[in-house]
Amino acid sequence: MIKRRFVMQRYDRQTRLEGFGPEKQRLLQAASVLVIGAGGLGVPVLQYLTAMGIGKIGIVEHDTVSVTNLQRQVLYTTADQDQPKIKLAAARLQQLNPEVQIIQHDTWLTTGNALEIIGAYDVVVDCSDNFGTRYLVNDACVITGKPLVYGAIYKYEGQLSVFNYQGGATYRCIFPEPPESGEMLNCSEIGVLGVLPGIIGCYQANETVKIITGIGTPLKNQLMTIDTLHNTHLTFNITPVAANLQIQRLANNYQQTVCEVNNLQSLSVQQLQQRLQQGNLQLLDVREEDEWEICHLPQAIHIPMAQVLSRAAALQPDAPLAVLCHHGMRSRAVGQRLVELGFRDVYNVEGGIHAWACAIDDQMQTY
Amino acid sequence: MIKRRFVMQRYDRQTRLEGFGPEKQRLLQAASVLVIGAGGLGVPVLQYLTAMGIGKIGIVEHDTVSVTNLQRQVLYTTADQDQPKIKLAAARLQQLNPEVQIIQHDTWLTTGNALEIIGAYDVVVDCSDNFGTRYLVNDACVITGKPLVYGAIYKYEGQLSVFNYQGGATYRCIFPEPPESGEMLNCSEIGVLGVLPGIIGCYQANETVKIITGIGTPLKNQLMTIDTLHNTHLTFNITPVAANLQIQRLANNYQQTVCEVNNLQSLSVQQLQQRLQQGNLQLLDVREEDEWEICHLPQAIHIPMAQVLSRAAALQPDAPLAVLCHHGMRSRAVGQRLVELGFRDVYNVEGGIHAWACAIDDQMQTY
Amino acid sequence: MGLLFFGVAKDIAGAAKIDFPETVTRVAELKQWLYERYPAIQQLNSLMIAVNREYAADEQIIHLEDEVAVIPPVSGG
Amino acid sequence: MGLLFFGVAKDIAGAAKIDFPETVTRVAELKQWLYERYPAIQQLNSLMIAVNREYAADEQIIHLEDEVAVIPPVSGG
Repeated sequence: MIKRRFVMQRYDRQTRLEGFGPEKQRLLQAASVLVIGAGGLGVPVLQYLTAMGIGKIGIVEHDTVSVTNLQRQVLYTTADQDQPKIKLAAARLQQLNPEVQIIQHDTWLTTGNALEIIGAYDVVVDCSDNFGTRYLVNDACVITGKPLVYGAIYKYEGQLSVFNYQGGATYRCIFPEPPESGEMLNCSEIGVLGVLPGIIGCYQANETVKIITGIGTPLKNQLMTIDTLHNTHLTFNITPVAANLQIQRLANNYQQTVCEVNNLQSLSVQQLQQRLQQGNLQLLDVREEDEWEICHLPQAIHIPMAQVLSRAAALQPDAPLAVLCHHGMRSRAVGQRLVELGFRDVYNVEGGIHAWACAIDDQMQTY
Repeated sequence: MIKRRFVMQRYDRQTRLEGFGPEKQRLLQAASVLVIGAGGLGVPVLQYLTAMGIGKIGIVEHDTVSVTNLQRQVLYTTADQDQPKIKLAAARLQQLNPEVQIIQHDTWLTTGNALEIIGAYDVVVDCSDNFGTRYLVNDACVITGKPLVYGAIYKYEGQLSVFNYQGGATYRCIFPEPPESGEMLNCSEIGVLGVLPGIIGCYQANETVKIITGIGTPLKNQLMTIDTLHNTHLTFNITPVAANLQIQRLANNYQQTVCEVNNLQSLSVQQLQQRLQQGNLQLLDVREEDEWEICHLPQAIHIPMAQVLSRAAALQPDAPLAVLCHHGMRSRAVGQRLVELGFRDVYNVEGGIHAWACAIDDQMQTY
Repeated sequence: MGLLFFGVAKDIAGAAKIDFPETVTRVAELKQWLYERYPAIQQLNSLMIAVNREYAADEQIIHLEDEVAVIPPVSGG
Repeated sequence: MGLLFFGVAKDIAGAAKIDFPETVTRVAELKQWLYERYPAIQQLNSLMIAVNREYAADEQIIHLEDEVAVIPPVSGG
């Protein structure tokens, strides 16, 4: 009884709202929502859906926090770097509202798990950042019969819609196929203004609440574009295409990509020593054979600069990797190239092995 | 040098944005912004401006966290109840971005401090929740020559504008005078959907960035209305009225109100004992004279139920107040009435003095 | 094109949109008409009227085909 | 009313709005015209064309006074 009173007090500002009331609050509390991605769009979606009291919220996320996330992913802190987003997000959302059940799906969405994960929720919110995942989410929502709240951003613009809702249009009804070449469009090397995903994510949370409670007019059969530079909001009517509503199975491959572009980071030789002691670091020495003979670190993998790209398969692209040379110049070039190749956590050892010899190991031979 | 590189890495996703770049980032870092209110609108404004790297952010806030804030004020947690918002907000924003200087103005904005506080910043963002403060902010911005980013919400609707910017219109150019009677309109007894201030606050942060960096078209001489139920966005052109741009001094009184409507809260007799030991609680016993004679708590102020309203001046409306009767029924009615009168932190002692006698003090006489 | 209500004016009128009153030809008359039909609107003190998305002063003439918006101040935060 | 570009199409065209090409009368022709003038747009594979705020299929006829929007998919999150 006391619990009940407390519940209603938390949501008092909604339940006293004309047209909302305790009966709509109960619909929120009975609903389950899956949020795919806890990044720029996912953070505001998760914050507001949690605050408003959705019964169960699932999060699909497998990334760690990078410093470049922090200009827009306001749920994380500077101290969170390299920590898994999903654990951080779940813990903070529970602090905001312990009444919400938070489910952690600590994985990327794949053709192998999409139907099972999505099938367990009432509404899906797509906060992913690449075309592969977006088409996978769309198809899985069609197959499992789930409404899909779509939001996507580019530079200063956003797109919003509600797909596959009560027989309405799907993502493929406006964009039948993904771009062939991801080079130009996929991911977000282009950059994004920090507050843009805040705006679009809040609209996604709002559409989600509208679907669950039946208030207002969700963006069914509509695509809304928002230009935040000029505050231009246009709504386009779209039409369901029957074939797109009848997808029976997933495609074999959605060409998913991992999208946050991590810049090359730096390690001092002191930091390198510490990380090597902790043991969670690949160390790549890119000097020539004769330099390696003079001196090297025992933990290092040795691949001379000219051979790195052809032998990159020897390295793990998802684990931290430090690149070392004589003074830190060649290793910078190699590190940059590995980042571009998709290595996710790459460090240049500043000052190279010469700095190591001077500052860490005075027994090491210099040259 | 390393610090510099780090700085640019954090904002990499903005600085690689065409039309933004490092030079706009430097403008953000050189700017100071005052955010008035750290509530529904203030929270997203503060989160995103901090994340994006404004140089100095001032916060004006004097309220504490209430459980009814948590359906929309996503910076706070359930454990934060009764703590001052400004300290919590400042600490969390610093964790998000330690490079931003956060200034705490732990006060309400008044005619006595408005000009001094507002005068120290480049841009002002009005996230207040009552007409008195909104007119005070407007007039102080006109007098000190500061652009004002305006956002306000009602039920499912929001209003946005940029006032007093480069000779543009002010708040008084569209709404010359505040409503005479605050009863109908002031504050937010009507309620608000949790995500609405998220949407409007993000737009306010976006307009702030546009003003500071000169990108895009700020809402100068425009009022934008947003209806989140139907995704209707209308932009109205407004015209500066010369007299409103020439205000020289503040009015004597802005009829400011403290707006969050606090519901009646509950205390068990165990919690009452603890709070009385801490000493920061007024205890009001509303039983009749003959009941008081049988037993009472030494700390209690005794005002029989029928006389409470006429003698309410004996109580402090801003300090915590617990109401006690025999079994907790009369005290509930009185507590409810005191909340409606504007008492800000009122508790009903559940079970009354009878529960106290049973659970805490078995020497106390029961009846 | 009709009369659009915003904020609390929508609640007072009980509708988001109504037909434009045919007898009204100027903004001042419209306000008078609103005050008589919906007395609670007088409490607003300030009330913005926009004609075809432009702020309209009391003396402005309104045509039947105009889109007229009734926008009260709102204070929530 | 002109041709409005969104997302990466705006970058490829180098403008948010241009005059509508007078020789074009159907959506399919417009796409062909865009691909020739801005070859990079072909990489988009899917491209939504909207005429007067309505999704327009290839066979739809476009008039000179229509507002035509060119909307590519965007993937950022």
